[in-house]
Amino acid sequence: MPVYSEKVMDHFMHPRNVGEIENPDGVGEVGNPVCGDMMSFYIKVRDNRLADVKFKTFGCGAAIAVSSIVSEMATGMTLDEAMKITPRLVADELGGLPKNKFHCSNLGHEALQKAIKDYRSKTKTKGGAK
Amino acid sequence: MPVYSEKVMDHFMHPRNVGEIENPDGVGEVGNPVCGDMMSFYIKVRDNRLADVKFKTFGCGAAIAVSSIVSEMATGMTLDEAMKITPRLVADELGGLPKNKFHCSNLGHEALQKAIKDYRSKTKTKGGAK
Amino acid sequence: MRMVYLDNAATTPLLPEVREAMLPYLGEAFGNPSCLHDWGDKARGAMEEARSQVAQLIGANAEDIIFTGSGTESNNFAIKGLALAQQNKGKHIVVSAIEHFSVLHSAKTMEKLGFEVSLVPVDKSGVVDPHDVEHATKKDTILISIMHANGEVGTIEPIAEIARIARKNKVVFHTDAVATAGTIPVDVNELGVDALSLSGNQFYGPKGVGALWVRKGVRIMPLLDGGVQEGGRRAGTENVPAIVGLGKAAQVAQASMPARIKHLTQLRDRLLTKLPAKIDHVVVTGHPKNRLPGNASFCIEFIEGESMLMLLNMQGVAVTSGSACTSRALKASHVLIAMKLSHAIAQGSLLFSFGLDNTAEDVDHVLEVLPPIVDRLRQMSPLYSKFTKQTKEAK
Amino acid sequence: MRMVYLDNAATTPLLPEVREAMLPYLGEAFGNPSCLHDWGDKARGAMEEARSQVAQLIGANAEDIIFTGSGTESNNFAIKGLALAQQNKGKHIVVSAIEHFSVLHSAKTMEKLGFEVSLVPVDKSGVVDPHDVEHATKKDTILISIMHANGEVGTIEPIAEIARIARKNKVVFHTDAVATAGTIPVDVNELGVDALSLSGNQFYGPKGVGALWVRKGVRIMPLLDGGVQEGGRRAGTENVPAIVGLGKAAQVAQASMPARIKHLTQLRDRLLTKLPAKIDHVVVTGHPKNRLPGNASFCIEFIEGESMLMLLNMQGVAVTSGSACTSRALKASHVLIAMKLSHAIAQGSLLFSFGLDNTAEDVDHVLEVLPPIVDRLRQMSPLYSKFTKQTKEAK
Ligand SMILES: Cc1ncc(COP(=O)(O)O)c(C=O)c1O
Ligand SMILES: Cc1ncc(COP(=O)(O)O)c(C=O)c1O
Repeated sequence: MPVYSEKVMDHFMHPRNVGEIENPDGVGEVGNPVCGDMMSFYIKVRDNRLADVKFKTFGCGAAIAVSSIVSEMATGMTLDEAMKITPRLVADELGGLPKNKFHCSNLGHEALQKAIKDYRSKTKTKGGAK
Repeated sequence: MPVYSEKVMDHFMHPRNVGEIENPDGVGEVGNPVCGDMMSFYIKVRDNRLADVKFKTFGCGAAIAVSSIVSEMATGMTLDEAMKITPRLVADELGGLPKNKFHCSNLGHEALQKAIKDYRSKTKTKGGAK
Repeated sequence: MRMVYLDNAATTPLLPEVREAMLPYLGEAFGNPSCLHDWGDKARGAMEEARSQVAQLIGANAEDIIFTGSGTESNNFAIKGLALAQQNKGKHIVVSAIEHFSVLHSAKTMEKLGFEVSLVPVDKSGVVDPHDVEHATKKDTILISIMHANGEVGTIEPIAEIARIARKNKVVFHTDAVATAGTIPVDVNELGVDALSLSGNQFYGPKGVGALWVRKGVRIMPLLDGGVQEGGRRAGTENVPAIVGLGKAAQVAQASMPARIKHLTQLRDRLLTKLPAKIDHVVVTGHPKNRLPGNASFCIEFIEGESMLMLLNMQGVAVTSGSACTSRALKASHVLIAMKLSHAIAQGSLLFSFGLDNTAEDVDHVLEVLPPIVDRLRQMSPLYSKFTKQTKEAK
Repeated sequence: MRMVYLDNAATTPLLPEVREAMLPYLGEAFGNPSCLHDWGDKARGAMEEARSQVAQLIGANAEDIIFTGSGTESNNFAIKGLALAQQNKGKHIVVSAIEHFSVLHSAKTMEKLGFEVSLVPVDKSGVVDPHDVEHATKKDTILISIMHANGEVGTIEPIAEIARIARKNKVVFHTDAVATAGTIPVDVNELGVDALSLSGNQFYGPKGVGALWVRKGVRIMPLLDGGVQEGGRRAGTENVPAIVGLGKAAQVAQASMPARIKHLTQLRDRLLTKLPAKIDHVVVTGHPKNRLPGNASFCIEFIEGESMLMLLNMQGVAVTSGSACTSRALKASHVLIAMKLSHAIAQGSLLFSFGLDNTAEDVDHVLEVLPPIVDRLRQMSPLYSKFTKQTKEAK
């Protein structure tokens, strides 16, 4: 097996928040099959906080664990807090990631940020936050 | 051990005709320490035949066995017969020699021929065969 | 838990009789074959017997077998050593796009040294078309290297036909037979090649040993310079126990090859036919017929290989995947891409490679544990949800 | 017949505990360390433990150890790989005249590829003068390689001093420690080198495995291209059992080094002092003090090595000789010639290399059986008869 931490294995085996949100407030998609990892994040926003975060991921164990932990970390955060989640933070939260998995699979924060930006751009055009 | 035939081993372990001849009729020396083999052949001639052949050899097992068998083959031969001993004949008589030993160590015939030539050149100057 | 090893393409276990044959050389018979005393003699004798055994396996003369440290070394030696030895005639090398990296990357190194390399394509089944090789061959072509079979998708290449082209053009022809020697019949003269690589750990012999056969009269430059071992063509104290093991493995392989092929083909065909019946959207990769007896390779659509492999491992099943994440090179298998599969599909590759110890129950175990794993990962997959939505919309 | 193995410089037997450590990896734990399943994990774990053990032996970081297939491969890798990686800075290489052929011939290969090679001489004891290295070093020197000790004559070189010169000149410095690692203390930082070769079969580890340590930050080109094993620096399925054995041998060597050195030094000194007392016209070769603990090397004048070696073998004694006839290259030892010994004397070389199993009785056995052999061959030797005649005449 790849040299994954216990936490990575736990999130890979029991990923939290898998799924889609019907009528999401924002959606973010990153990655591509060339690299081998693709993630779609779906968010529900209430009072400028992430009330619900769900994801779907195509990818290796690391990609799935990253998606899962990002969804868990982000849930309940304000949008600004969530925008500050970095790959380093994600990897630390997971107890580390193998070197060769760091870049390609550690895309969860990007997908989340994309979803938040999607939400923000929509609310801007609608003219006001929920 | 080098891949020597039984015959080579026999002649190496029990070399025939080792030694020098006092007042030899001919002496032949070949080889040098760079190559690793040196042979000195001493002959006694009676009625145009090799009545006695002795040798001293510095060298590997093959060189010693070659010297020994050449001395054995040559003893009793006429000088002309002895001059016809070739490296191939020597190697065959020994049941073969390892490839890398063929050239450098298979110098017995040369030493013998040199001794015969030495004898012939001396008798020429003295003006007649024994 | 039932433990099922289905990764025999990565490496095979040692046969007990091979291990037995090796043990004396890990014990009292530890001599160095170059040495001129009894210890050396014993080691040298055993090594030469092994050389004959390996030669027999491939219909060759023992003196033309050069022992190496791996299949990879054999391939590096062949590509670099043959190219350098023929460079006065030209600097062009032809290899297929699906060669093992030990061939492809060696060719790349030769490019850096001023050689030119042409990659011959393959069709959807991974087959090299001999005409393409002929097409790629130029006046200054000095070396063609096409593998006998690809270990990843199992496809067996038309080596004898390609050899005829090489011979017609007077080009030295090497084949990487690492995936075939000891597994299916390999005869250097029937194949008509000039050089051939093989490796011990692919047919129940030891790791750390391979061989390169080079036809008498074909020149090759050493890759490992130093002492005069292996006729001056491969320096270094010989790995006697491993060489002895390789010889024994070759002998056993030759004797039991028909039975082995029959056994492996049954297992392979069972999985090849039953898996696509159990799981939708599965692509069988490689040639449907001309394939290695133990090779059942697939791409499972919409999901990625490493995650399947990890979940299979949790169920005691050991397989491999040519997907980016497992290769550590983080690229989808160059073999599958050369076969024109999309990256998304190539990422879902799974290779089941059967060995002598496997049984029909092992196949059935896979058929039982894999479908729920695929389901689970597809439920997580954005590609799968897109696909199902599109299908619904299409209806 | 008493069997006395005194050729430990050629290869050593496996320690029983090393063999024990290897056996599981010749059995059930046969996995390929690159594979992402339990079999692969087990093999990888064992390999990484071995890497730590080898690193500890030489005071290095585990991640800087690259496993190879032999000392010869390590040396080829070092010379070729380091030179090619530094070639943008220059193309000049400095090596000593008494390096092992795996270094010398690799340097020769680099010459063919357009590099320039300088050979540094040695003195009569085989010692490299650091000033000569400094002298040979030029602006475009990119690599210096001087062996830690010469296995044939036992001389230990002043590596730390040479390393200072290399560092001052910003030149990468490699040392061939095949004859020393596991035998005497070797610490890469105390030595101050940038790269270091070692080999398993020199210190009671297995054949078929070596290592190259390369200091972090020093660039090296792979010798074996292919997969991403060993961090992409040495491709090929790893020889796990041999690697595990190397690790174990390193661990045991480190723990028992002082006792081993003491034991070997006693045996060596016994032979070094007693043999010349028993046989006339014997030259002790190598440095009188700074020499490998198990190395007692001589030249016996007026006779040739192979014939001595064969007759010793008949008496159960296994030794080696650097004579032309034993080398198969048909040249007298380049080491002895570099030490300014005449060809005639160099042809009479005999190397006794002691190992852990040897005893004082083994030395006494040699002292008993060798003199009659020498007598017998001298009686046959034209060189000896010339010498005795001259001596008589001189009187
Ligand atoms: C076709 C082929 N060639 C070469 C190799 C390299 O062999 P090794 O890793 O034993 O060096 C492999 C390995 O699986 C292979 O399948
Ligand atoms: C100093 C030195 N370097 C390199 C080697 C080569 O080692 P191997 O033959 O194990 O490849 C030897 C072998 O004895 C040696 O003594």
